[in-house]
Amino acid sequence: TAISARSGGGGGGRGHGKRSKTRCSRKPLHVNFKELGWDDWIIAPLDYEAYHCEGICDFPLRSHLEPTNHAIIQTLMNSMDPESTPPSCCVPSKLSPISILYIDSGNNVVYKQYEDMVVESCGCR
Amino acid sequence: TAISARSGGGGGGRGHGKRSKTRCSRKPLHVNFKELGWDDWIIAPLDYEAYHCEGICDFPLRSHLEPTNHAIIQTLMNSMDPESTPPSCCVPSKLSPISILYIDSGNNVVYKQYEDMVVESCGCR
Amino acid sequence: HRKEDGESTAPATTRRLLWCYCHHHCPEDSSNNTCRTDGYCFTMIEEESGLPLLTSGCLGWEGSDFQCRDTPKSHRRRAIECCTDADYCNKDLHPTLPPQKTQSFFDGNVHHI
Repeated sequence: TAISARSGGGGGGRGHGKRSKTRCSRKPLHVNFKELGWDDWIIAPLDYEAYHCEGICDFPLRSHLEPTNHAIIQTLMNSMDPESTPPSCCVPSKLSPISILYIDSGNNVVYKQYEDMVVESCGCR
Repeated sequence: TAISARSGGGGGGRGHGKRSKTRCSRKPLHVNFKELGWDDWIIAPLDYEAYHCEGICDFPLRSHLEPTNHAIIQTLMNSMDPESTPPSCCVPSKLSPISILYIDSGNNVVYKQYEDMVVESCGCR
Repeated sequence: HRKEDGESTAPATTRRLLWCYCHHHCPEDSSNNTCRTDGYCFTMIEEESGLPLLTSGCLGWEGSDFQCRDTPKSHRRRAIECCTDADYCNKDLHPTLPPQKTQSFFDGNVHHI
Protein backbone atom coordinates (compact mmCIF):
# COMPACT_ATOMS: atom_id res chain seq x y z
CA THR A 1 0.00 0.00 0.00
CA ALA A 2 1.44 3.38 -0.98
CA ILE A 3 0.57 6.44 1.07
CA SER A 4 1.84 9.81 -0.04
CA ALA A 5 1.64 13.32 1.40
CA ARG A 6 2.90 16.69 0.22
CA SER A 7 3.45 19.77 2.35
CA GLY A 8 3.86 23.34 1.01
CA GLY A 9 6.99 25.24 2.16
CA GLY A 10 5.91 28.26 4.23
CA GLY A 11 9.18 30.18 4.18
CA GLY A 12 12.45 30.59 2.22
CA GLY A 13 15.22 28.02 2.04
CA ARG A 14 15.29 27.69 5.83
CA GLY A 15 16.94 24.93 7.66
CA HIS A 16 20.30 25.14 5.93
CA GLY A 17 21.78 25.96 9.34
CA LYS A 18 19.64 23.19 10.80
CA ARG A 19 20.92 20.62 8.32
CA SER A 20 24.49 21.32 9.42
CA LYS A 21 23.46 19.94 12.85
CA THR A 22 23.60 16.14 12.98
CA ARG A 23 20.53 14.04 13.55
CA CYS A 24 19.73 12.38 16.85
CA SER A 25 22.42 9.82 17.58
CA ARG A 26 24.63 8.42 20.32
CA LYS A 27 27.80 10.39 21.03
CA PRO A 28 30.75 9.77 23.36
CA LEU A 29 30.64 10.96 27.01
CA HIS A 30 33.63 9.77 29.00
CA VAL A 31 32.92 10.02 32.71
CA ASN A 32 35.95 10.27 35.00
CA PHE A 33 34.97 9.83 38.65
CA LYS A 34 38.32 11.30 39.76
CA GLU A 35 37.59 14.48 37.78
CA LEU A 36 34.14 14.56 39.38
CA GLY A 37 35.96 14.46 42.73
CA TRP A 38 34.57 11.07 43.69
CA ASP A 39 37.80 9.14 44.11
CA ASP A 40 37.34 9.57 47.85
CA TRP A 41 34.46 7.09 47.84
CA ILE A 42 34.60 5.21 44.52
CA ILE A 43 37.28 2.49 44.36
CA ALA A 44 36.57 1.13 40.86
CA PRO A 45 36.08 1.79 38.06
CA LEU A 46 37.51 5.33 38.20
CA ASP A 47 36.12 6.11 34.76
CA TYR A 48 33.72 4.65 32.21
CA GLU A 49 32.12 5.44 28.83
CA ALA A 50 28.54 6.62 29.44
CA TYR A 51 27.78 8.05 25.97
CA HIS A 52 25.00 10.64 25.58
CA CYS A 53 22.33 11.48 23.02
CA GLU A 54 22.45 14.59 20.91
CA GLY A 55 21.11 15.88 17.59
CA ILE A 56 17.95 17.04 15.97
CA CYS A 57 14.65 15.17 15.81
CA ASP A 58 13.09 16.24 12.53
CA PHE A 59 10.39 14.92 10.21
CA PRO A 60 10.04 12.10 9.48
CA LEU A 61 11.21 10.41 12.70
CA ARG A 62 12.97 7.23 11.53
CA SER A 63 12.06 3.85 12.96
CA HIS A 64 15.39 3.35 14.74
CA LEU A 65 14.55 6.44 16.85
CA GLU A 66 11.48 4.55 18.14
CA PRO A 67 9.30 7.69 18.32
CA THR A 68 6.09 7.69 20.35
CA ASN A 69 2.87 8.88 18.73
CA HIS A 70 3.20 12.04 20.84
CA ALA A 71 6.70 12.70 19.52
CA ILE A 72 5.43 12.30 15.95
CA ILE A 73 2.50 14.68 16.56
CA GLN A 74 4.80 17.20 18.28
CA THR A 75 7.25 17.00 15.35
CA LEU A 76 4.41 17.74 12.91
CA MET A 77 3.21 20.66 15.04
CA ASN A 78 6.79 21.96 15.11
CA SER A 79 6.91 21.70 11.32
CA MET A 80 3.75 23.81 11.12
CA ASP A 81 4.91 26.46 13.58
CA PRO A 82 8.45 26.09 14.98
CA GLU A 83 7.98 29.15 17.19
CA SER A 84 5.05 27.80 19.15
CA THR A 85 6.02 24.15 19.50
CA PRO A 86 9.53 22.86 20.21
CA PRO A 87 10.74 19.73 18.39
CA SER A 88 10.83 16.41 20.22
CA CYS A 89 14.06 15.73 22.08
CA CYS A 90 16.90 13.26 21.47
CA VAL A 91 17.26 11.19 24.64
CA PRO A 92 18.40 7.71 25.67
CA SER A 93 15.85 5.06 24.68
CA LYS A 94 17.84 2.09 26.00
CA LEU A 95 20.32 2.08 28.92
CA SER A 96 22.46 -0.53 30.64
CA PRO A 97 23.94 -0.81 34.14
CA ILE A 98 27.48 -0.80 35.48
CA SER A 99 28.74 -2.12 38.82
CA ILE A 100 30.76 0.10 41.14
CA LEU A 101 33.00 -0.85 44.08
CA TYR A 102 32.85 1.89 46.67
CA ILE A 103 33.20 2.76 50.35
CA ASP A 104 29.87 3.64 51.98
CA SER A 105 29.29 6.06 54.83
CA GLY A 106 29.66 3.22 57.31
CA ASN A 107 33.18 2.62 55.90
CA ASN A 108 32.07 -0.69 54.37
CA VAL A 109 33.31 -1.73 50.96
CA VAL A 110 30.22 -2.27 48.81
CA TYR A 111 29.88 -3.68 45.27
CA LYS A 112 26.61 -2.40 43.81
CA GLN A 113 24.99 -2.47 40.35
CA TYR A 114 23.79 0.97 39.30
CA GLU A 115 21.00 0.80 36.74
CA ASP A 116 20.76 2.98 33.59
CA MET A 117 24.34 4.24 33.56
CA VAL A 118 25.33 3.62 29.90
CA VAL A 119 23.39 4.73 26.80
CA GLU A 120 22.78 1.81 24.42
CA SER A 121 20.54 3.68 21.97
CA CYS A 122 18.91 7.07 21.47
CA GLY A 123 15.41 8.05 20.44
CA CYS A 124 13.12 11.04 19.90
CA ARG A 125 10.56 11.65 22.61
CA THR B 1 21.35 11.43 58.69
CA ALA B 2 22.65 14.48 56.87
CA ILE B 3 24.89 14.35 53.87
CA SER B 4 26.53 17.47 52.57
CA ALA B 5 28.61 18.46 49.54
CA ARG B 6 30.03 21.81 48.43
CA SER B 7 31.09 22.91 45.01
CA GLY B 8 33.46 25.78 44.13
CA GLY B 9 32.42 28.32 41.53
CA GLY B 10 34.73 28.47 38.55
CA GLY B 11 33.24 31.56 36.92
CA GLY B 12 31.30 34.72 37.75
CA GLY B 13 27.57 34.87 38.38
CA ARG B 14 26.63 33.26 35.07
CA GLY B 15 23.34 31.76 34.24
CA HIS B 16 21.08 34.74 34.92
CA GLY B 17 19.29 33.99 31.68
CA LYS B 18 18.96 30.40 32.81
CA ARG B 19 16.89 31.25 35.85
CA SER B 20 14.44 33.24 33.76
CA LYS B 21 13.73 29.98 31.86
CA THR B 22 11.30 27.71 33.72
CA ARG B 23 12.27 24.30 34.92
CA CYS B 24 11.15 21.10 33.25
CA SER B 25 7.36 20.86 33.44
CA ARG B 26 4.25 20.01 31.43
CA LYS B 27 2.93 22.76 29.18
CA PRO B 28 -0.17 23.03 26.98
CA LEU B 29 -0.08 21.81 23.36
CA HIS B 30 -3.49 21.96 21.71
CA VAL B 31 -3.57 19.74 18.62
CA ASN B 32 -6.17 20.63 15.97
CA PHE B 33 -6.47 17.86 13.38
CA LYS B 34 -8.33 20.27 11.05
CA GLU B 35 -5.36 22.69 11.14
CA LEU B 36 -3.07 19.72 10.46
CA GLY B 37 -5.25 19.10 7.39
CA TRP B 38 -6.46 15.72 8.65
CA ASP B 39 -10.18 16.42 8.68
CA ASP B 40 -10.38 14.50 5.41
CA TRP B 41 -9.78 11.21 7.25
CA ILE B 42 -10.33 11.94 10.97
CA ILE B 43 -14.02 12.15 11.99
CA ALA B 44 -13.59 12.71 15.73
CA PRO B 45 -12.22 14.21 17.83
CA LEU B 46 -11.12 17.11 15.59
CA ASP B 47 -8.86 18.43 18.32
CA TYR B 48 -7.42 17.37 21.67
CA GLU B 49 -5.01 18.56 24.40
CA ALA B 50 -1.70 16.68 23.98
CA TYR B 51 0.49 18.83 26.30
CA HIS B 52 4.27 18.84 25.85
CA CYS B 53 7.34 18.97 28.06
CA GLU B 54 9.61 21.97 28.18
CA GLY B 55 12.11 23.63 30.53
CA ILE B 56 15.56 23.18 31.93
CA CYS B 57 16.88 20.11 33.69
CA ASP B 58 19.39 21.42 36.20
CA PHE B 59 21.02 20.15 39.39
CA PRO B 60 19.65 18.60 41.50
CA LEU B 61 17.10 16.69 39.45
CA ARG B 62 14.06 16.50 41.71
CA SER B 63 12.31 13.20 42.43
CA HIS B 64 9.14 14.12 40.50
CA LEU B 65 11.29 14.30 37.33
CA GLU B 66 12.20 10.64 37.85
CA PRO B 67 15.76 11.05 36.53
CA THR B 68 17.77 8.01 35.49
CA ASN B 69 21.27 7.61 36.91
CA HIS B 70 22.58 8.55 33.45
CA ALA B 71 20.58 11.80 33.46
CA ILE B 72 22.03 12.61 36.89
CA ILE B 73 25.60 11.87 35.79
CA GLN B 74 25.09 13.91 32.58
CA THR B 75 23.70 16.81 34.63
CA LEU B 76 26.77 16.74 36.90
CA MET B 77 29.10 16.60 33.86
CA ASN B 78 27.20 19.58 32.42
CA SER B 79 27.69 21.40 35.74
CA MET B 80 31.42 20.88 35.41
CA ASP B 81 31.71 21.90 31.78
CA PRO B 82 28.52 23.16 30.09
CA GLU B 83 30.33 23.56 26.78
CA SER B 84 31.35 19.94 26.41
CA THR B 85 28.29 18.15 27.78
CA PRO B 86 24.68 19.19 27.11
CA PRO B 87 22.16 19.03 29.98
CA SER B 88 19.68 16.19 30.15
CA CYS B 89 16.43 16.83 28.29
CA CYS B 90 12.86 17.45 29.49
CA VAL B 91 10.66 14.81 27.86
CA PRO B 92 7.43 12.95 28.57
CA SER B 93 7.91 10.32 31.29
CA LYS B 94 4.28 9.13 31.31
CA LEU B 95 1.81 9.16 28.38
CA SER B 96 -1.79 8.10 27.89
CA PRO B 97 -3.83 7.05 24.83
CA ILE B 98 -6.79 8.61 23.03
CA SER B 99 -9.30 6.93 20.70
CA ILE B 100 -9.95 8.28 17.21
CA LEU B 101 -12.85 7.66 14.80
CA TYR B 102 -11.59 7.81 11.24
CA ILE B 103 -12.11 6.61 7.69
CA ASP B 104 -9.42 4.15 6.56
CA SER B 105 -8.02 3.73 3.08
CA GLY B 106 -10.71 1.12 2.34
CA ASN B 107 -13.38 3.72 3.15
CA ASN B 108 -14.34 1.89 6.35
CA VAL B 109 -15.16 3.82 9.50
CA VAL B 110 -12.75 2.67 12.19
CA TYR B 111 -12.58 3.45 15.93
CA LYS B 112 -9.02 2.88 17.15
CA GLN B 113 -7.05 3.59 20.36
CA TYR B 114 -3.76 5.36 19.66
CA GLU B 115 -1.17 4.82 22.40
CA ASP B 116 1.05 7.55 23.93
CA MET B 117 -0.87 10.57 22.62
CA VAL B 118 -1.21 12.69 25.80
CA VAL B 119 1.57 13.72 28.20
CA GLU B 120 0.72 12.85 31.80
CA SER B 121 4.07 13.83 33.32
CA CYS B 122 7.50 15.06 32.30
CA GLY B 123 10.97 13.98 33.37
CA CYS B 124 14.67 14.61 32.72
CA ARG B 125 16.45 11.97 30.67
CA HIS C 1 29.41 11.53 54.48
CA ARG C 2 26.30 9.48 53.73
CA LYS C 3 24.78 7.13 56.29
CA GLU C 4 23.63 4.07 54.25
CA ASP C 5 22.37 1.60 56.91
CA GLY C 6 22.00 -1.36 54.59
CA GLU C 7 19.82 0.73 52.32
CA SER C 8 21.69 -0.39 49.25
CA THR C 9 20.09 -3.83 49.58
CA ALA C 10 16.62 -2.76 50.84
CA PRO C 11 14.15 -3.57 48.00
CA ALA C 12 12.44 -0.47 46.57
CA THR C 13 8.98 -1.57 47.75
CA THR C 14 9.86 -1.48 51.48
CA ARG C 15 11.36 2.01 51.42
CA ARG C 16 9.21 4.39 53.44
CA LEU C 17 8.00 7.60 51.81
CA LEU C 18 9.38 10.79 53.30
CA TRP C 19 7.71 14.21 53.43
CA CYS C 20 10.00 17.12 52.65
CA TYR C 21 9.76 20.87 52.71
CA CYS C 22 9.84 22.19 49.15
CA HIS C 23 10.76 25.63 47.88
CA HIS C 24 11.40 26.57 44.23
CA HIS C 25 10.34 24.09 41.57
CA CYS C 26 8.01 21.91 43.57
CA PRO C 27 6.01 19.22 41.76
CA GLU C 28 2.93 20.55 39.95
CA ASP C 29 0.59 18.62 42.27
CA SER C 30 2.34 19.65 45.50
CA SER C 31 0.42 21.55 48.17
CA ASN C 32 1.66 24.12 50.69
CA ASN C 33 5.33 23.69 49.80
CA THR C 34 5.68 20.01 50.50
CA CYS C 35 6.68 16.99 48.42
CA ARG C 36 7.11 13.29 49.01
CA THR C 37 9.88 10.93 48.00
CA ASP C 38 11.27 7.42 48.41
CA GLY C 39 14.73 8.99 48.78
CA TYR C 40 16.05 12.12 50.47
CA CYS C 41 15.00 15.65 51.36
CA PHE C 42 17.54 18.27 50.33
CA THR C 43 18.39 21.92 50.80
CA MET C 44 20.78 23.65 48.44
CA ILE C 45 22.35 27.07 48.34
CA GLU C 46 23.80 28.28 45.06
CA GLU C 47 25.09 31.53 43.68
CA GLU C 48 22.75 32.99 41.10
CA SER C 49 23.92 36.26 39.45
CA GLY C 50 26.05 36.97 42.46
CA LEU C 51 23.24 36.39 44.96
CA PRO C 52 22.70 33.32 47.18
CA LEU C 53 19.60 31.32 46.16
CA LEU C 54 18.15 28.74 48.55
CA THR C 55 16.12 25.84 47.13
CA SER C 56 14.82 22.71 48.76
CA GLY C 57 12.74 19.70 47.92
CA CYS C 58 12.75 15.96 47.21
CA LEU C 59 15.40 13.74 45.62
CA GLY C 60 14.54 10.24 44.51
CA TRP C 61 16.32 7.21 45.89
CA GLU C 62 17.71 6.43 42.46
CA GLY C 63 20.85 8.50 41.99
CA SER C 64 20.96 10.02 45.47
CA ASP C 65 24.45 8.51 45.88
CA PHE C 66 25.53 10.94 43.16
CA GLN C 67 23.28 13.96 43.73
CA CYS C 68 23.84 14.18 47.48
CA ARG C 69 27.61 14.07 46.94
CA ASP C 70 27.44 16.50 44.02
CA THR C 71 30.80 17.38 42.42
CA PRO C 72 33.20 19.91 43.92
CA LYS C 73 34.11 20.93 40.36
CA SER C 74 30.81 22.57 39.39
CA HIS C 75 31.31 25.83 37.51
CA ARG C 76 28.73 27.43 39.83
CA ARG C 77 29.25 27.92 43.55
CA ARG C 78 26.78 25.73 45.39
CA ALA C 79 26.39 23.43 48.38
CA ILE C 80 23.77 20.71 48.86
CA GLU C 81 22.79 18.83 52.00
CA CYS C 82 20.51 15.77 52.08
CA CYS C 83 18.72 14.07 54.96
CA THR C 84 16.38 11.19 55.48
CA ASP C 85 15.92 10.72 59.19
CA ALA C 86 12.57 12.46 59.66
CA ASP C 87 9.79 14.15 57.72
CA TYR C 88 10.71 17.74 56.81
CA CYS C 89 14.28 17.15 58.06
CA ASN C 90 15.54 19.55 55.36
CA LYS C 91 14.11 22.46 57.33
CA ASP C 92 17.06 22.04 59.69
CA LEU C 93 19.68 21.95 56.95
CA HIS C 94 21.66 25.17 56.46
CA PRO C 95 24.31 24.66 53.77
CA THR C 96 26.76 27.51 53.21
CA LEU C 97 28.34 28.59 49.95
CA PRO C 98 31.94 27.37 49.48
CA PRO C 99 34.59 30.11 49.35
CA GLN C 100 34.90 31.88 46.01
CA LYS C 101 37.77 30.39 43.97
CA THR C 102 40.33 33.22 43.95
CA GLN C 103 41.86 33.86 40.48
CA SER C 104 45.54 32.84 40.76
CA PHE C 105 47.53 36.11 41.20
CA PHE C 106 50.53 34.85 39.37
CA ASP C 107 49.68 33.98 35.83
CA GLY C 108 53.12 32.57 35.21
CA ASN C 109 55.01 35.74 34.29
CA VAL C 110 56.00 37.43 37.55
CA HIS C 111 57.46 40.90 37.02
CA HIS C 112 60.26 41.93 39.39
CA ILE C 113 60.51 45.66 39.85
